[in-house]
Amino acid sequence: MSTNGDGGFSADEMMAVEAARRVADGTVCFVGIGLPSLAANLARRTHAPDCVLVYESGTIGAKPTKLPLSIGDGELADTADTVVSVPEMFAYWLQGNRIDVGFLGAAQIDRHGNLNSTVIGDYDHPKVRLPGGGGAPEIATGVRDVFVMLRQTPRSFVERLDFTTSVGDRVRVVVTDLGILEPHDGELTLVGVHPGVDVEDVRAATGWDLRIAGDVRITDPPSDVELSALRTLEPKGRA
Amino acid sequence: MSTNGDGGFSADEMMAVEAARRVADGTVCFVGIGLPSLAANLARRTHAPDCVLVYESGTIGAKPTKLPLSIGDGELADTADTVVSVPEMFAYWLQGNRIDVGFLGAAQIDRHGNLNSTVIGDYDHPKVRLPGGGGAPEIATGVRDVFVMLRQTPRSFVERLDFTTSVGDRVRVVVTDLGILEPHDGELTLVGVHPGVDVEDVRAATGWDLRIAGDVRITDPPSDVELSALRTLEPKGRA
Amino acid sequence: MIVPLRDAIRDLVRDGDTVALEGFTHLIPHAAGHEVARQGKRELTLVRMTPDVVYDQLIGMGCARKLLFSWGGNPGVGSLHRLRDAVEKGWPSALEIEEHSHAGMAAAYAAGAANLPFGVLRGYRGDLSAHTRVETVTCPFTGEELAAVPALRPDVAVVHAQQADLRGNVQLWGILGVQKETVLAASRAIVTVEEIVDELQPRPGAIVLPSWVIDAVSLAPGGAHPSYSHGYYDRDNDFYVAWDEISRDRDRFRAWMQRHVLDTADITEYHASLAAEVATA
Amino acid sequence: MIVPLRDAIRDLVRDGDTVALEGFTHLIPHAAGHEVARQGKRELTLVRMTPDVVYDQLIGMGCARKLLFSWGGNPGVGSLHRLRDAVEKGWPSALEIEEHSHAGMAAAYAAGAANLPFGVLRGYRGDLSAHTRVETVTCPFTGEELAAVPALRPDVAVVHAQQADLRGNVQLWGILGVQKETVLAASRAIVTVEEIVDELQPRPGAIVLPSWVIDAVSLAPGGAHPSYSHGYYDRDNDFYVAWDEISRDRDRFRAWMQRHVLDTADITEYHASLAAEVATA
Repeated sequence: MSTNGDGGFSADEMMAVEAARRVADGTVCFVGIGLPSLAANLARRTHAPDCVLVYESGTIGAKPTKLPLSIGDGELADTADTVVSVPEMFAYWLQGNRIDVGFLGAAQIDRHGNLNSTVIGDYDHPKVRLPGGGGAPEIATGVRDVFVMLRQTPRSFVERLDFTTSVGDRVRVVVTDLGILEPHDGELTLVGVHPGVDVEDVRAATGWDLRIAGDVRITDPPSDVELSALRTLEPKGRA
Repeated sequence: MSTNGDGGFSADEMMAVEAARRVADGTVCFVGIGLPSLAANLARRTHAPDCVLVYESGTIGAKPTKLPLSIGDGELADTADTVVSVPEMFAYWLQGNRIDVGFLGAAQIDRHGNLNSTVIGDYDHPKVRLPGGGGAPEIATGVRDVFVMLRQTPRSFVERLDFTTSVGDRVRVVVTDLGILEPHDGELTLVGVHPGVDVEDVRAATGWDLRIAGDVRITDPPSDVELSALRTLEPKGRA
Repeated sequence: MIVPLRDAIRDLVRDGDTVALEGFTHLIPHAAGHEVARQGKRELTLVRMTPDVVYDQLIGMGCARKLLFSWGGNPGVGSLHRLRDAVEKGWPSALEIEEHSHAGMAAAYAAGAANLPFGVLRGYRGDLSAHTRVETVTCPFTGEELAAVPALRPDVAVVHAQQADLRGNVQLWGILGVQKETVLAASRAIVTVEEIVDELQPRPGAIVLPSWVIDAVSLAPGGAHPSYSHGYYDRDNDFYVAWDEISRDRDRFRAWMQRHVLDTADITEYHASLAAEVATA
Repeated sequence: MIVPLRDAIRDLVRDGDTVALEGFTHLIPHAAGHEVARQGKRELTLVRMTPDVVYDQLIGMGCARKLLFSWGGNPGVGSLHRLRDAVEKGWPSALEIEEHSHAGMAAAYAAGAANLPFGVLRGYRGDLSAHTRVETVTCPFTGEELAAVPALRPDVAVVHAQQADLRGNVQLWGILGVQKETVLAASRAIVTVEEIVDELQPRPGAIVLPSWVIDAVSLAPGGAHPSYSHGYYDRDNDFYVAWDEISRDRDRFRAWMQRHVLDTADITEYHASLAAEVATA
């Protein structure tokens, strides 16, 4: 797995740490599986012990001790404050505006933060049929703030999406393996790069003419505390 | 409390027994408080041990040992197969067509089985403001068969309702303290009288020109089994 | 988070608010209702599927401008005399009513909890549709016409529960009514509880309301009386019967409210006052 | 009421039916799905929010004509290769898809359970609305436009639960998913269970489905594998990873299905067959 320079941490770890740092204590997070789950759980294990993890499987206030492999792992229900049905989760909790932050990933993103997790190529004659939107379309419009986590390549950061699975109105930040993008006047703009990454690397990894902020800061590398918390959470084989 | 002749049973008891006799075993009954609850519980205690009592408070499969005074008595929840929320009860179970028989009472009924439990006099300037419809409007259209239980007087059996709380489309039988009415071609018709009651008594107690069936049978009086089951159910002071 | 009931009502219930003190025969928030009366809140729009004794009391004390309801009686006993007096004779003040069916109100609360502007149901046949806020929606797939009710979004939800933990998470069980929907539909939520425990032990049939959907939790043991709290105490059926007499007469009603509610400071004094009356009877 | 799974599938699932084998990562009815494959049911419209391995198997075996879904992947692993092969290359036969979002399907199941023709939600922004059955409804009170989805009313619901009692009442707990709505929305319902007990002991967080909303209950211990049954066994995460390899190749997939499903009589033989393979590996 790729690492940035010789920092002794992986790109995934840098992404998870940078996303976790943006979760304020007490935040109610709607969490999907993989990196978002890693980031949200890391936040809860470090600076945000009272952030609330909500998984779309219906578990509210889950406190997993290890990173779940699926959003439905039994430990999520065992450690939750309450478990509700999936229809209740989407109607009363997500649509009901009870969620502060929702994490999303995707196969493609455009400069406006619109995401594609549905199909590559034509919808009716797809080159690659992806799993689909799942909860994403209504997460993107139901939470207060959307955090996107996505590896940055010209094939994922595209001029035009093959399909718009979810809209970018509420995207506040995009954390990639290279840096940090935030919307300025509705267009994603590079505001930070990770240690060992040049602005030109990020520009080259972007399928559109990337807007660069006046002052691009360099991300703080993961602290020992963050890394050790992260590695107690990660299942064997990841990172 | 009135009794019919010297049968040694009250008019309420006759009504409850006659209604209970119409509950087939295994029937799912939506039950209100008072006489309907008495009738449904009596059926369960006698010939219909597998009839299912559903109270609008959310208790499904309640098995009370004594007659509840309110539809929300704790024993209903303690003895139920499951308790659901009130919105679920009305959406999934009543509107969802899961109920066979619904019992209704009222202050007024007309010849078509339409019922008034809302107001006497003008709605905006009522002579008597009654409690209102509660579950009745959707019980009347959500269950397969509506059983009405109502004491028969010219003031309750009226030519024209002051207010239509629920419609009579699904009314299959009206059990009164005098006899039994069933709809023939959409008009309630006297098909039975209780012991000691004359057809003329019933006609005199009806506010419209009552249609009488060709063969008006005489109701079997409550059996000893029915009466003893009934009296173990009834709280002190009733009947 | 966990505050005295007096402070919760003072800070979260404002004159003119739409307030839903919910409870479907079980866990009726009487203690909170009494505190609303003590603080003399006015011009309230009271919302409840089954307004019973506590709403009879608030209406008789002139706290309400409007009542939105689906069944207004004294369960198992008869009429609510203060409600009738207000509707029929405008005493102590005129009371506007908006009447619905149980199914309609349940759908309206669920729509409010789901942040939808209306609820859909098969219902409202009969005369009520001519006297309340119900419209028709047409199914875009089948062309069927259904009833639509406006979502209920109270300013304040008030419910009673068995337990809260030290962080303000609430657990209630037994008959659940429409309490979860009421809390989630409202802008502000007050929960009174029988007891506060270190940690909630999950119970069969229980629902949990996390602290972050609640604005205030207040300890009020016996706070549902004359209603009941499943697992704590039974329904005081005799009180409901007695209320029929107490509430029939305006002066007797007012004297009762003065003695047992206005002249008591909280739920503890209320229960002591009732006990003293029985003792001297 | 309580019948062998073979009989339940034979009598209640017909070629051409719309069948929802539901389960949201937990309690996925694999044993029932395998029996559908053994009996070679054809032309099915398969409905599920999260079709995963069991639907990959049924699609690869040519049982399905259409798939109605909202997320079709191998959770935590990647793609479903049999689903992709059917959609991208029409193997073994063309598969029509009707795609929704989770929120849309949840609303559609709830509408079906409530006997409403459509569900309402705030959603379906983006391109999907141009490719699926979603319409607009206007709030008659506010004028707001919302999304409407057609109610889901499957011919058959199939779910897995932990327990049934001798009368066929079912209890399930842990992650509840959309199983109650699926059963109540369907014309016929089959429930497989881990065990049959004399009497159900109420559990925290459990839901109960009374026997009178279910057509058949069948004993299938281990019937959720590779999914899990909360309180009975854990999710076989390694199997989901292994499935990625097994399902990539058409011949390897068919050989696997032949050995472990078609050549086994029931859930017990299926587990024995998997164990034997591990032993000889």
